[in-house]
Amino acid sequence: MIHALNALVAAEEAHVAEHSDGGWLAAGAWTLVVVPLVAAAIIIFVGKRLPRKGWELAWAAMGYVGVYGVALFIANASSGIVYEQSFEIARMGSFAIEWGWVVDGLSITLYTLVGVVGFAVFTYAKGYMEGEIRYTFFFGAFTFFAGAMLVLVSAPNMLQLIVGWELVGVASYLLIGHYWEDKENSNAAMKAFLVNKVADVGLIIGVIVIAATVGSLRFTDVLEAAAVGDSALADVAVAGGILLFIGAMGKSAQFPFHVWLPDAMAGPTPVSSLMHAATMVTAGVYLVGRMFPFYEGMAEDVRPLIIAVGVITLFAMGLIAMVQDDIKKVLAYSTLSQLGYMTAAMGAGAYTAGMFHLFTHAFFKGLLFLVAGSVIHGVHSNNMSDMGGLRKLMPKTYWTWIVGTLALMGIFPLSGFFSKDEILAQFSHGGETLALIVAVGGAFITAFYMTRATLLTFWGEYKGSAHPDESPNIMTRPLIGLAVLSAVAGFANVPGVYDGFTEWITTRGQAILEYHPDGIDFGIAAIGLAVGLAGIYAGWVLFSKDRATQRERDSFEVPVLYRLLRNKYYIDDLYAVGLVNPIKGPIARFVNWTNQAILDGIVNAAGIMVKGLGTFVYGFDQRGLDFGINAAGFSAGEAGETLRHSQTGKVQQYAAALFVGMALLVAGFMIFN
Amino acid sequence: MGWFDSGWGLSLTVFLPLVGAAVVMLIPRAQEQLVKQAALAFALASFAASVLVGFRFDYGVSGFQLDTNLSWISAINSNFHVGVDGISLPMLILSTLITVLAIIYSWNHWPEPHNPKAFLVLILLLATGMAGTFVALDLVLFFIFFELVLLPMYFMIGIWGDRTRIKLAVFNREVETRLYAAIKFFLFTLFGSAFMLLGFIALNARGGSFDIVELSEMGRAGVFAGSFGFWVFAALFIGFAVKVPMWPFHTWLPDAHTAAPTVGSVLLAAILLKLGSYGFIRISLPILPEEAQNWAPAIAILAVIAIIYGSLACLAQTDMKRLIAFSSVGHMGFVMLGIATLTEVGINAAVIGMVAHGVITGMLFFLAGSMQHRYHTREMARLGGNLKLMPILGGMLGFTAMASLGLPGLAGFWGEFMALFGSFNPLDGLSLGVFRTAMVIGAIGTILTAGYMLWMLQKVNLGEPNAEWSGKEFHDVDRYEWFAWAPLLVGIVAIGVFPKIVFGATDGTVEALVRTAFGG
Amino acid sequence: MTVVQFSLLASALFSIGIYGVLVRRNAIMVLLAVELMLSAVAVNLVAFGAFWQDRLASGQIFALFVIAVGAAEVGIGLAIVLLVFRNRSTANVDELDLMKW
Amino acid sequence: MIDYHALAPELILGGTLVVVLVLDVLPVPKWYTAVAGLTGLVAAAVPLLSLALLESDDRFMFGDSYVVDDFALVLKGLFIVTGFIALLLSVSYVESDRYYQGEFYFLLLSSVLGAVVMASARDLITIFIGLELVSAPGFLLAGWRKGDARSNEAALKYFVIGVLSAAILAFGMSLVYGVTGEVTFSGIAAASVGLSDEPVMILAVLFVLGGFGFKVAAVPFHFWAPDTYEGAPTPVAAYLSVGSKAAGFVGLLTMCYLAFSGLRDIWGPAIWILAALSMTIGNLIALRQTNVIRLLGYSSIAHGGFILVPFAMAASFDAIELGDAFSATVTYLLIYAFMNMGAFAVAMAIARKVGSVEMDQWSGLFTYAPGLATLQAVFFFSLAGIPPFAGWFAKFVMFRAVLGDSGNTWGVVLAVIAAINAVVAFFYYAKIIKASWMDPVPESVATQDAKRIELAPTLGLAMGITAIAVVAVGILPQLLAFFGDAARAIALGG
Amino acid sequence: MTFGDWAGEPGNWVFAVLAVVMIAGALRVVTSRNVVHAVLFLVATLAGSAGIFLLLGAEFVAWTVVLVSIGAVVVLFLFGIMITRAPLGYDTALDHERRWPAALIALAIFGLMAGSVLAYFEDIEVNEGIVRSSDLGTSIFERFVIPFEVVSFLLLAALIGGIVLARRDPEPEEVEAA
Repeated sequence: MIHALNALVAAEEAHVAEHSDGGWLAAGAWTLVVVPLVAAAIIIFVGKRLPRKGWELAWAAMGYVGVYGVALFIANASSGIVYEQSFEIARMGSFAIEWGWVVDGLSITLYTLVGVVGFAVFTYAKGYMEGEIRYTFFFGAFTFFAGAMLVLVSAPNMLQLIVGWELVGVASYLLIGHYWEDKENSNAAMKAFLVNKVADVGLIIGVIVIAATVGSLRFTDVLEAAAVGDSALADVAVAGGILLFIGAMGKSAQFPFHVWLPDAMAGPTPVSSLMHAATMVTAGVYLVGRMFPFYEGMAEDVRPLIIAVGVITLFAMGLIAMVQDDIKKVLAYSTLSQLGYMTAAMGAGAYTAGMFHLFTHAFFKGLLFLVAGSVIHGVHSNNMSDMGGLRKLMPKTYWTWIVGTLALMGIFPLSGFFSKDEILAQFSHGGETLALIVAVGGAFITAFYMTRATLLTFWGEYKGSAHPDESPNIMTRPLIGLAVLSAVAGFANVPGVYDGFTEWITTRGQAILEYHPDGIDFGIAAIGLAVGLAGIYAGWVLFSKDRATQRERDSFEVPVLYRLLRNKYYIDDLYAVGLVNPIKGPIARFVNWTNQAILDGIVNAAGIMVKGLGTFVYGFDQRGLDFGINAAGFSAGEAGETLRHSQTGKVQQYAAALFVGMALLVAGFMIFN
Repeated sequence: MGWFDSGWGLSLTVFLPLVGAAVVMLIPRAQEQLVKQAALAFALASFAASVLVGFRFDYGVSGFQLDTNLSWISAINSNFHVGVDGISLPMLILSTLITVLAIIYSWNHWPEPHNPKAFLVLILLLATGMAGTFVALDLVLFFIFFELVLLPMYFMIGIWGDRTRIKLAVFNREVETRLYAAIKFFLFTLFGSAFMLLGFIALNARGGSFDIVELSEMGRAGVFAGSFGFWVFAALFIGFAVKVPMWPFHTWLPDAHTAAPTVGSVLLAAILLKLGSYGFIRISLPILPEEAQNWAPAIAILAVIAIIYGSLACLAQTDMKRLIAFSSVGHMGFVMLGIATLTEVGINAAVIGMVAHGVITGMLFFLAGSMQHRYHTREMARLGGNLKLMPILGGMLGFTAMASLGLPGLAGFWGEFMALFGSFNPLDGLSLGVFRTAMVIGAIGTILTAGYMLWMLQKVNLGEPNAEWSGKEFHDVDRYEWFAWAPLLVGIVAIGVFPKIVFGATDGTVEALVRTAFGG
Repeated sequence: MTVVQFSLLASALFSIGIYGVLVRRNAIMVLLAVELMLSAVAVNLVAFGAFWQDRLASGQIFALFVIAVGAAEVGIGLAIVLLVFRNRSTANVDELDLMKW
Repeated sequence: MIDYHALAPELILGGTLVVVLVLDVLPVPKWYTAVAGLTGLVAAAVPLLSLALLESDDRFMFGDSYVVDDFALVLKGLFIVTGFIALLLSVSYVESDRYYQGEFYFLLLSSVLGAVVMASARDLITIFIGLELVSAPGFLLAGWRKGDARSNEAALKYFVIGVLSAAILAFGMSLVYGVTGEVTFSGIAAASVGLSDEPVMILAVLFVLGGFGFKVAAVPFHFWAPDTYEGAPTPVAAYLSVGSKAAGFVGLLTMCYLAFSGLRDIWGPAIWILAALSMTIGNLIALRQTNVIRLLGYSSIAHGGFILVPFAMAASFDAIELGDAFSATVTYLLIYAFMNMGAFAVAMAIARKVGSVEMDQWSGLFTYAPGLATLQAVFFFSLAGIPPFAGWFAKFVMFRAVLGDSGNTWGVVLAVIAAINAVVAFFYYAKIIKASWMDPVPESVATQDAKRIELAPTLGLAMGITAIAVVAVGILPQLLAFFGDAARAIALGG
Repeated sequence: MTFGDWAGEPGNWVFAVLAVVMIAGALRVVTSRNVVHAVLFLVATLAGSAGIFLLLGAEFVAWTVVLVSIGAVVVLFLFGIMITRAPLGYDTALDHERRWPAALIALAIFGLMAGSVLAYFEDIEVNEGIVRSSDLGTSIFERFVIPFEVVSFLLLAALIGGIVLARRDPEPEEVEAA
């Protein structure tokens, strides 16, 4: 592959040379990170005293990020930008630990996503969270969440990436567990954190392996070393690549690390929205994107793994989405599936396509979650079995949902169509036939479960007990905004027509060696669209009739498969039974037992032994010959007091011991000297 | 400031608390307020002196500074030789700081049986011992200070410790926790230090000096090579390993930490454990560099066992303090792993790990103590919903627990990450297989660490409060607690965000140490 | 006369004294045995003194001192025996067992 | 021409004895005798200083059989200080007339005189007689509580074992004389070169060792010690465990290093065994004690073992290492004297308060007598060798001496045994500390009464002197190490 | 040296007689069941030792033994026996039951002593000394004056202490706690 792409290098280098250095706007991009973090700190400490309980600060911070991101975008849209700045925060000999920020196409895309989607979500959250417990703290943590993501995105080196990576994790822990009075919620939060932590181990070791080999933590240095074919790095490239990817799998919830994401729905809906759109789950894809030249070059042997993981995830998780009753879970599994697309795309060498899908997905998935939240807000239930018929009761919500759904399904001309199509086209081009087939199947599944969700939620009769009404403006306006973006975002990159996004996203310090199609592959596009429509049709057929119960409505039920899907392939149970419970239970108890009984036992036994020895020696000391003779079993008479008195006196025992000792010493010396 | 730089600064830091102890002893017991004020004043003075030492310290130089070398026991050629370098400076300041905080915290948290005077005298004695260990450059002096901390801690645990009764393994009887823990603590440490002393004396016999600097030079020249070095290292190893504590010498720790009064636990965790790892860095490595390389894999293996073992044991605890205590075993495992790599990165990691563990675990014990103060129990099963009853305290607990599990951006991260980093590329000649395996296992240990910390948080902080607390008033963090804790919380963030606070001091020294001792 | 025969005699006396010390119950009898041992020492010393033809007569002087010390010891011993006897009405050493564990 | 300056301490002490006796029969208050005794001791210390400071040469008298050198001066100082403290303790103890104060002081002082003589004695006769003068008053003093059967018993046991060992010692000395024809140490040393394989020499040396072994209560010659300490009046026990024991060590030291300098192959290993046994058995048994005085008895046996440790490797030492061993022993003795006297003093004081020396009766002492409890901790931890109290330095020099420069295997083994013993020892010292600091006050002790009981000022003075010494030496060991160092010359000059 | 050589010297016969008397006496001292007899046998042994001293030319020592040991010490013993009301006739309970261990110990020590002495001194001759009493005096007062003075203090201490301990106090004293 490297050889095949070498030809492209020259052209790409020329491209790289064009970019600007960004000026003051890029130099000040550190504020993107600092503002939300500082805002978060202020909200947590004094937010309650603010007029709007801290929301205003959070909102303003996100607004700032959004505006700044967009400004960066606009200012550099024509020329592209690569800017990187690092400050040393520690140094060990030649090895520097730095803090900095990178401003290039990739990171600006993410800044913008976080800012724009975040702004929408924060606006919406004001309405959604009104009156909820720990309102202020929620916004503090939420702002921190966004800030942490920005730490990650802005990282010019792998260590800062890890920092942001884990901060995102802890922020998600706080947010998912927001309603921690319920154990289920705190369990979900823990699960999210721990599953991520497991994957983080891969990331951390991967970073160590790579950074220690290269001697630098900076992405630019690593990618440079990879580009020049540094032999030391080549030795560990595959291992490092896999390890980094394990980290990415955790954050982007790829199989088998996906288990945390559906449970993460325990958090308030705005959290889900942001988490699934712009922050957190995109981190993994972002990391692979950031390291793309590495995966494309030195570590290309890892790519099959990446594709495989992506493909499995996109298909298997899509299937689960078909049987969910909880509307948020449907969306959650949908996210997993879409992330599978992105990952598989990255694996297939389709950097731009993957990032583009990430870009469009952020808008429509953010939107869908907000809509779901709006519905939940009205219905007071997450379950679709409590919904139905909301189309009339919540029209704005309904129509924005439809936009988002169609975008997700990849129906022309909404954004999902373009990005998904591009991935399929890349699979096709790269000869990843299997991936292509599965991805197409995934598109059918997507369309099917979204149709199902739409019908169950908005069509038919209302079955809930609450009295749903359209949500307030503060919630619906962000919906509309995001709906617009979901609708049009696809036009940012139409191969052959307008490839602005491609230009933009490949403006990096390092050349991105990938294939860029010259135009839309209409064959693929047609198949994609057709499959999507087929999915809609299938869903319509099965779910258009208003059925009374969930079981009846899932009339496509195939008993074994259905149970398998409802139980999420038993993976969660497998983890619980096979890993978590043993460690928490018997293994931990065993270790503690070894500490208490064995190690302490040895210590205590040593103590007892010494004491016992003391008793014995004292006995011998005090009763001397009697003791010795009695102990040796030579005692003639009754043991006990009488013997002690009659046989020898104490003083004489002392004397005897004295002489015996003397004699033994003398004899011993005479013999051994 | 010439007088300050020529030994007075360090002497003041070390001995002001001792003077304070004497002064406090002279104040009548009835004048409690005066007793507290005097103790605080002396602790603060010592802290100020140590901070001033920090300002007078030249961070560009790797040798010992502000040193002095006075004849002390000429009969055995042992001198009052004190000085600081980049490794000891952070520990010195940490120890004086923690002392001050401990006294502030004690202001209104008196464990039974009260008696602030005796308690404060002990803290001040402890302060002298701790600070002295970190500045001593003479083995005998080091030994004295090293041992000096034992007595106060023994009394602190034994008198003010936990009075619940526990059943002892093998022993067929029950005993009050404090009594068992106190004697166990002392015997373990004494056992270790007896061998350590033998090692010191053997070094003196061969090298003709007790001076750490001179001995280090001899060590580099290979004076202590061969089986002699092996046995001496073994003796020192026992002494330091017990103190750290390394697995399997750790069993005193859970008992001692659990039984000690809050302040005692804090001082134990924050400073006392570091005396052991500091000893490795200050004495074992430079004086016996060859043996250090022979022993390094073993140390690494034990360190990794400690990480996993400590974490797993944590998962089985029901007592909050005991859980935190076991967590120290794991965290010190990372410190030892860093030391075992014998690299610049690893040893730097160890030092920052020591500082961070001091700050974080100290804070955790403060919090656990305050919770016990309010709930009168440490059983996690009874504590749920703390965050609801005391949001600030609970928040602090959550924050500190996060720091403890090695969250990046907070202090605990650097020690863990850099230790793992170091063990990927240990010193040339050390077994890559052992160290890289250690790295992977250690990294897995971080998952377990996160696991038990979150689990502890869930049990203690989250959920609905237990019914037994309904209707009870709990006052959230009070004034003294704020004063005592704020510096630690700030420190956790500051070190996490800007580790140069520590690395800036240590790096040059560690670099020189590694270069001269191991040529690496 | 060989020096060894005196020394053997002394050894015999000394050993007999040891036996007496070990088997006698009565404290005064024990003292008698000690007296035997001391006289054995005196025999030894005088014999060796003669053997070395010591100009300073160290052996004889030492023997004199030993005899003097023996006398003093007997005085002290009897006083103690009397004391014990007054309180306990016995002079048997094997009945002294107040201080046992 | 007799060198009166050199003999001044002995002469002053002898004079004091007479004065005490005279005062005792004169119709004056009995405490005059105590004052006279104390004054005499102080006065006896003056010529020590003048000898040490003004005269640099060693003084050899009576055909080298009596020598006043730095070693002798240091040890004489030790004996006089010990006597002084013992006397202070006694004053508060024998307040009532029933105790025959004058005679008591007289006997105590004569024992001190014996010890002082021993420090200079350089021939068999002098050292034997000196040792007897140390012991004989001890036999009597042990039974001084005439009405107390335990005291009688203590005296009788001490006496029987004492005269037996005297006989053994004398027999051993007679053999030494027989083989060498000399009574002065220098003569014996010269004549015994190359005799270390002779059975008779082995017998002689070991008999001598046994005789002194009784005095220092080394296992297996230790049996009398705990019983005697327990039964004897406490000040006497204190004196026996320190002064009389130190006298035994002086005899052992001088005999071994000066007389048997060519026989190191014999006494070195023997002392190795005695040291190991004494440390181990003393400590193990002490673990089981509940009576503090008895515990101190066993602890002093163990300390005897520690003091013997530096000798143990003498066979393989060169001159410098020998010097180290010598000074280590002397240093240990000096430190031990202060801390053990202090421990007995504080035990007396506490016994006065609570009326018992049973450990469990001392429980909770800290709550009503914190000062005493603190002093108690100081002394007992010093005995355990915990810095910053003087005991650590004693152990330190002991370890240093036994390890030597070469790190002989047997030396290392003994050092390890000593190290483990130091840990075991801590356990029983801590047991007492635990009782008085951590346990609740038992019902049988009325704290209000205990608080009201005043302690005699002399007792306070004794505790004060020893406590200050223990702490000061612990922090600045050079204070005593200087003396130990001064004494080393004797091993080098031989 | 043959037996003949040995027998040819009259002193040896004297020695033999004295030795037999002494050892026999000594054995009776430690085995006699009558306390008074035991003391009298001690007299025999001490007298024998005086004879030995005379044989070796140590006249002063010999007469000192007679005066001090036989004259004073033995009388003291008899006083002691009478005051402590020891049974004057035969008393089977005078010894412990366990004699054999004691005998074994004594024999072992004798064996060690005898063996080593024999091995070293073999058959070296010893002659009658040439020490006169005046030599003794000179030696004591020039060379051994310190032990002499010390012994005087020892005797004084024994005297005073003995009196204190042995005298009967007017009334039983209160037993004071340790």
